[in-house]
Amino acid sequence: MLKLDLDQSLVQRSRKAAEKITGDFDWLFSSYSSVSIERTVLRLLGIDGATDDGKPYPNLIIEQLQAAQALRKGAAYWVANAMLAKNCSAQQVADAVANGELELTMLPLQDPDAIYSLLLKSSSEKLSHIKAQKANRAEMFAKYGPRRVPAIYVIVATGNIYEDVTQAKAAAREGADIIAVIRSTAQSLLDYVPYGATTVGFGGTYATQENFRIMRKALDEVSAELGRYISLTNYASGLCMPEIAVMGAIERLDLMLNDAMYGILFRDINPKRTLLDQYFARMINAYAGIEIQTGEDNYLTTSDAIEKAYTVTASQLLNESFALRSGVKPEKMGLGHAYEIDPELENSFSYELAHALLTRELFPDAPVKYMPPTKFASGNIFKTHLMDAMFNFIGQLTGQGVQLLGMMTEAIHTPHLVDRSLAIENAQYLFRAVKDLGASLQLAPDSFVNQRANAVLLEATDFLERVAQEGLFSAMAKGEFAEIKRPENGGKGLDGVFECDQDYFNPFMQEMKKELGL
Amino acid sequence: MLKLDLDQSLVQRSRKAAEKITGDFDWLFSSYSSVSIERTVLRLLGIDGATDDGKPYPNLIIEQLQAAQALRKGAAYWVANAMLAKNCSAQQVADAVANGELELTMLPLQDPDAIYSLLLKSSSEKLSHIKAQKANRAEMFAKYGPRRVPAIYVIVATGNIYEDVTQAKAAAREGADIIAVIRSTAQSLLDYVPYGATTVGFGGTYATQENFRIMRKALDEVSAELGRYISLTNYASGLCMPEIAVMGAIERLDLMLNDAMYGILFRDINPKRTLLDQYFARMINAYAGIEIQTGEDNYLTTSDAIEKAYTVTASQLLNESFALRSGVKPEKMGLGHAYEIDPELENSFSYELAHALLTRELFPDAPVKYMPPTKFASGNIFKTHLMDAMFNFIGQLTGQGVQLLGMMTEAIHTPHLVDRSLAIENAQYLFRAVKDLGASLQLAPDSFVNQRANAVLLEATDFLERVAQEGLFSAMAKGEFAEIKRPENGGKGLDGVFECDQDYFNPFMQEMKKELGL
Amino acid sequence: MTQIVKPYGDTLNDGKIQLSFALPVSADAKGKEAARVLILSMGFDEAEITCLRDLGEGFTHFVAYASTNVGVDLDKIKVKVVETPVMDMEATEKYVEEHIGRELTVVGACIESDAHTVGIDAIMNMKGYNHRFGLERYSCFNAINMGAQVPSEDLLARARAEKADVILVSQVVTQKNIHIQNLTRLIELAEAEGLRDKMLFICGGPRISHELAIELGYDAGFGTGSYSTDVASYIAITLAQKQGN
Amino acid sequence: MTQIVKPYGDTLNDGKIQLSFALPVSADAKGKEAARVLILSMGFDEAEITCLRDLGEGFTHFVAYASTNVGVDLDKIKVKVVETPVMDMEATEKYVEEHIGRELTVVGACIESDAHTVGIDAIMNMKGYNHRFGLERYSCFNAINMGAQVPSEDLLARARAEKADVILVSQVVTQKNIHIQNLTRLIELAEAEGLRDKMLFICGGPRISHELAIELGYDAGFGTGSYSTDVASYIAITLAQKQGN
Ligand code: B12
Ligand code: B12
Ligand SMILES: Cc1ncc(COP(=O)(O)O)c(C=O)c1O
Ligand SMILES: Cc1ncc(COP(=O)(O)O)c(C=O)c1O
Repeated sequence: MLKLDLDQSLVQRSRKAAEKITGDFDWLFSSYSSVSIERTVLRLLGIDGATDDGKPYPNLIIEQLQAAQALRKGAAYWVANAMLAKNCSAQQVADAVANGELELTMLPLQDPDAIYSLLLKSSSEKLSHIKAQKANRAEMFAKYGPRRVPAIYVIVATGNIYEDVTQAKAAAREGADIIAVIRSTAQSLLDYVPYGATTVGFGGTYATQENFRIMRKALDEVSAELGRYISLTNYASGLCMPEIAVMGAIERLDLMLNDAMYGILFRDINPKRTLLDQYFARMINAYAGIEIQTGEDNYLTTSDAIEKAYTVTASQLLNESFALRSGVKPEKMGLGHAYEIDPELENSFSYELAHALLTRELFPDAPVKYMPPTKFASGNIFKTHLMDAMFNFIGQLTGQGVQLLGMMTEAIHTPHLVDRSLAIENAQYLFRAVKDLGASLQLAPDSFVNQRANAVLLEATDFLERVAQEGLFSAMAKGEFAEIKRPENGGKGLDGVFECDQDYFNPFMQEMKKELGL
Repeated sequence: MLKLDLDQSLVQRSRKAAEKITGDFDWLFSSYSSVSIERTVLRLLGIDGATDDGKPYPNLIIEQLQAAQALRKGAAYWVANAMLAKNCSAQQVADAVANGELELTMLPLQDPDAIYSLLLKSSSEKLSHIKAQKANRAEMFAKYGPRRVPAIYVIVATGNIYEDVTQAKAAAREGADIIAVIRSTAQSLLDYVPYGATTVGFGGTYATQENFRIMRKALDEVSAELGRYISLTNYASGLCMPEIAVMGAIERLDLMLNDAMYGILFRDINPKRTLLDQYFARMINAYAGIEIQTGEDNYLTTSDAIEKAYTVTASQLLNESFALRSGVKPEKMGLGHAYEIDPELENSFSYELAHALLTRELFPDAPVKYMPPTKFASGNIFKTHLMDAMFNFIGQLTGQGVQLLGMMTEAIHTPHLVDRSLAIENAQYLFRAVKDLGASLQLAPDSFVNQRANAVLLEATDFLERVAQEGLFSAMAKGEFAEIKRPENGGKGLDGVFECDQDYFNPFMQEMKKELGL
Repeated sequence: MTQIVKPYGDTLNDGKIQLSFALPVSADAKGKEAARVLILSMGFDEAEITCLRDLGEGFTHFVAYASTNVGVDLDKIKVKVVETPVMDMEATEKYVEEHIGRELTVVGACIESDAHTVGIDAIMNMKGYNHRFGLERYSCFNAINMGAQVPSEDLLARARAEKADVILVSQVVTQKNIHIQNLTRLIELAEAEGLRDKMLFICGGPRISHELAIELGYDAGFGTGSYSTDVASYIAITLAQKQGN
Repeated sequence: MTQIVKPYGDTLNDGKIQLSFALPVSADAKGKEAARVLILSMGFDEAEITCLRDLGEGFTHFVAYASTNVGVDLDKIKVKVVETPVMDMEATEKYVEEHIGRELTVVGACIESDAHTVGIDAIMNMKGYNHRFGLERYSCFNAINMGAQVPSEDLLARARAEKADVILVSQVVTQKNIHIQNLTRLIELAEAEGLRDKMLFICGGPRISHELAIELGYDAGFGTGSYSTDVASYIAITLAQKQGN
């Protein structure tokens, strides 16, 4: 077996530094909330729908409460108050707000105990639905057998959810284990979740609850036909992280892109907003048994994969530590890594082997999300196909968790039907060819691969220790991550973050924390 | 480093069996000759040319001597006799025969001592040209640096030597180290070598001395331009094995396809004729410093590559042993092996790794000729390109000597310009990516790869010991090689074999044996 | 009713096609434009050159994506395919016993310059191919495989001598359409000798289709991925029908 | 004189091309024939379907080789290319000093929905790309990189404010020709605001050519594989010429 000889003291030091860094955010997690967290609470209370011009009811309600300076108590309180006052359901409350018939803060305040007990009751409804979905998934895996390792993950991105369904089903039949519906570009930056089934998108298809439902239904059908459970994934990161997480939990998505820092670094979303939102979003994922996936690949598409290899390791350790604080189990942490090494480089394969093994061994239980070559993919489809083969080789050899298949047309267009099919053929051939090769091999003493992995780990450790000392926000402000400066109070969405009142109440977070043992 | 733990007793047993098998042919090598050997002698005496309808002068002369029942003394004797009698050059003798002016056996017999000393003198002329070519080659390698390992070997096969030149030069510029001009199909079966430059061929271009010259000149030009010596190779096997060998020696080919048994098994050429011819042909190659290449790939294109893996090993050991008897040094033995494993098979890569390592370690000094997937190449060019990548991976990882690049259109047509270029790109990418990977790896104890290699070696040993017991000719007659029955006195070209007279004389063989220390 | 279909990239009828080719032009903006113009001249609508690679000696390799407006009407596509059902070895043996009642003689060869025997061996040899035994193993066939590079004359002579019911011909090499020439020559010789109607003529090879075989005057043709079972069933059923059983 | 060239496989003018595409047809003889007919209908001469693969959901993938009779006349191919010679950083700095004698202001951005900054960064950033420093490092430029997803209005406003000499625009996403829309919008706004003739407008991206840039009303365009040196030299020489130096 290929096994690194990692310097265990570095492993411990780097983890400790990561814990220190993430541990510094208790103040944020315990006494702040955000508009997106509150909208998530509304959705969990059962509120859905949008106005004719597309504004979602959760957004409407939150805006009303914000305008009334009433959000610090938490949205749950006001909705429950209205439910009691009007003796109606949460959805009816929302409808009334949408019709302009109801100003929530104008209603007479009800008995707090009644409010809290109503909230505890209503919260258990949606939470049991989510638990049922989790049980559903477990049942199907039990019936059809576990996912292959690495799992075959392909994207669909036509912009039209119905075309996506055709392409997803075709891919499933050819062997895909996981379908990712790529989001329309920069949905991260929308401070609401679009509503309903959508047929026009840009470089992808909007993440909406209805789209989730349509695709999950199609995949359930094809799963039954094939006797293999086909997983579904989408993107949570951005200004709606917890909302999309909860939509995924409700519709039984199986994995969810959810990086603790992606929004800050790559989408210029405010650091506080992002960390706060990820905290609750991941709790939801943990509760729903959804595997999270992180976006370390983004570091390498912008910077050099050799020089900045340590930033991947550092980010993985931070993502791990943040995830643990939200109750995510290691076996549900799809930490990211990517094969982005320049194919012109001598020994590119050996470098990548080192990096891939490092990720696997630092996180032995994590179903690592392994991203294909994209940056050096060129219009030469034949060459790109070969680079993807090397990627598939390493994926199988080192037992990565999820193989995000590369497409030979990566540098040209979002995948055509043929491209995806050839990508699956590529992976299946490679996975078969080197199936048990790992068992025949081991690393030579003092091998380059081992040295390289330890060198990267050392750089990551030094880096994390530096950040631990100076604090994450300050390090980000200085541009120490991804070479971009992100000040604590800059970026989008800061105005959606608020400090909670003494009597702020989020019944779901309370319940989930309890069940997750946090 | 990847190193097998081969059972050394098997290594010794198999080699001993091979020696026993090839040692049984002293009777043939020491007292027989063939029309092709005699034609070779004529060419070495400086005879060239062909009649208007294409019959080469060497064939004319041999036919005259055969008709006169005079060949058993050797052709050299008669030509020298004529040269003395007419006081002219060998070529003038040939011209006179061609014009119908001269009947060699009708001339008065000259003083035998004068004949022998004339022959010794004339023989040293062509032999010094050949030695000069060898020195030329050595000089160029010294000047430009040695060939890369594995060397990049590509074929040209348009049928037109001038189109071949264009394609060969393009390939050289892109990185090819060795150009093979594939022969027009079944030239093996011609009992003469076509004459002059040719522009029409079938699945390849005729091997003629002029074609050799044209291509060598073009490659010398491009070598000088690139500062890299571009080697040239062609096929000797068949009914003209020694003749083509000598043409290659004269025109400075650098490698030569020359398998001891290919003609017998795959072209139904008589076994005696083939073994006899290869004996002299290889001596010429040895003398000229030409690297021979053997055709073990042919076993696997017809039979299953796993089941019949041992036939490759057995044939390699026999080719080695025959080659040693002709004075070929191990470092000039391009023994053959091929990546012909079904890509649908699980662990195809591991099987191939075992087979490739076995070849490398049994013949550590041999510049192994490593053939690409052909049988399972399909019209799906994208898949074939991937199979070729795996082949290139193993070639570099195990340090094979010569990589005969696979083409993604293998199942479709002889290579287009683009196909060859993409094949070179494929090899260069893979060679670079896994350049020093071997140094980082070793085999796990009790690995499948090691077990498999030893299992193949054991089968080969058993097989060779059986053959040693029963004799090569008898085993071939029974169909024990390549599943085809080849009786000792069947096949083409038997009538060209004859037993020599007491006073038979081949001045070249004598001289070469001396210099090769045989 | 017409049913026009077009190539599909990611949207129905978007007409997307990938192309790759070499041109004797330089690897620069002018060469690239030449490639683009060439694609447009071929009638494509959009042409995106995604890659150009210098091949040396004045040639450049282009990879391109383009859309075509051309469609094909599926209702106008008629293909001749072998229509007999496929039976396994036992079923075929039983069928021949019941419907024909005697052993059938099959003579096969790879004709003329062609030495690729693996294909015909796959159909005929005892040991078979991909878990289907070859015709030699069938009790209902007297299968004679003449091997490689058999002159058409020899094949016909042997078939006549053996009173063959079926002739199997393989052609793998197709350069300069040599297979068409060889197959045509065989059938013309057979006609000249009066043998054509006395036996079934079946050909096969990677570039052979049933359609092409019919066109060349054969009874049937078998391409890539054919098995002995396909051929054996076809022979049995067709000969039985010919006899009116 | 005309100089017609055709695709080249292994013989001059053989017209050989490789194609790959999907059709909404079944993966069988009929589908294969449909693919063949499609290729012939597109005007190709010979069409050999070398591979068909079932893609599921009623689609089939075809790989084919075909020959075209269409050629392209090289003498009719005219391309507009950036014609200024390429100088290295020092040479450009010296050139600007000598011929212009002041710092030039360059404002760059990845406009509208596009967030792919790596390309424009390669041209502008201090650290540069493939061993060429970016414009920020040049002593002769005041280089301002506004980054990703910059609305055209903001870019123009900044350029006006900074009295820019040059505007650099990057467009990487090209789906549904969004880059054409965005680039056209920017130039129209510039014209409306009377800025068009006050500065050089340069665009770049993997699907941008100089030709296309000119067509869209820009001064120059730079595609895949461009370097800061290309752009810097172009700017220096063009502005010097404009000034009549
Ligand atoms: C193996 C092989 C060889 C072996 C053949 C060994 C042997 N005993 O057959 C050797 C090494 C000898 C060889 C030599 C040559 N080969 Co070759 N060879 C191949 C190779 C790699 C595989 C062919 C094969 O065995 N396929 C497997 C069988 C099972 O498939 P199949 O033949 O298609 O048969 C199936 C069907 O077609 C059908 N079928 C076939 N025949 C028949 C007959 C009947 C009656 C029926 C019912 C069905 C049927 O059923 C079979 C089972 O499904 C191909 C490339 C490729 N991957 O296809 C090149 C290939 C066929 N060879 C080629 C060439 C050019 C040659 C040479 C001319 C090269 C040279 N210059 O020396 C020589 C000459 C041989 C000659 N005179 O014919 C070219 C042909 C190009 C073309 N399209 O014309 C190819 C495509 C390689 C290439 N790209 O250049 N070759
Ligand atoms: C890296 C990358 C990303 C990164 C971008 C990070 C960043 N900070 O830039 C991230 C991950 C954020 C990303 C996101 C997306 N991407 Co993206 N991405 C790529 C990728 C892999 C590489 C692009 C790259 O950096 N190339 C390297 C640079 C150096 O090359 P270049 O841009 O061509 O620049 C050179 C020249 O063009 C020129 N140049 C460029 N600009 C300019 C400007 C001037 C003035 C001049 C003179 C020259 C010049 O000079 C440069 C140096 O030579 C490509 C695929 C590929 N391999 O090309 C896809 C790709 C461009 N992305 C694509 C898509 C669809 C997206 C998304 C929409 C996906 C989604 N649904 O989320 C999002 C949305 C982003 C957005 N809003 O624009 C598609 C575009 C399809 C198309 N043709 O329209 C591609 C082709 C991938 C694919 N096959 O789907 N992506
Ligand atoms: C972690 C993560 N989230 C989200 C996204 C994409 O979503 P958006 O384009 O809306 O930011 C990516 C894309 O790479 C990602 O890596
Ligand atoms: C050893 C050897 N000699 C010669 C040849 C080809 O020559 P011919 O077709 O004339 O037999 C081959 C082809 O595979 C070969 O392997």
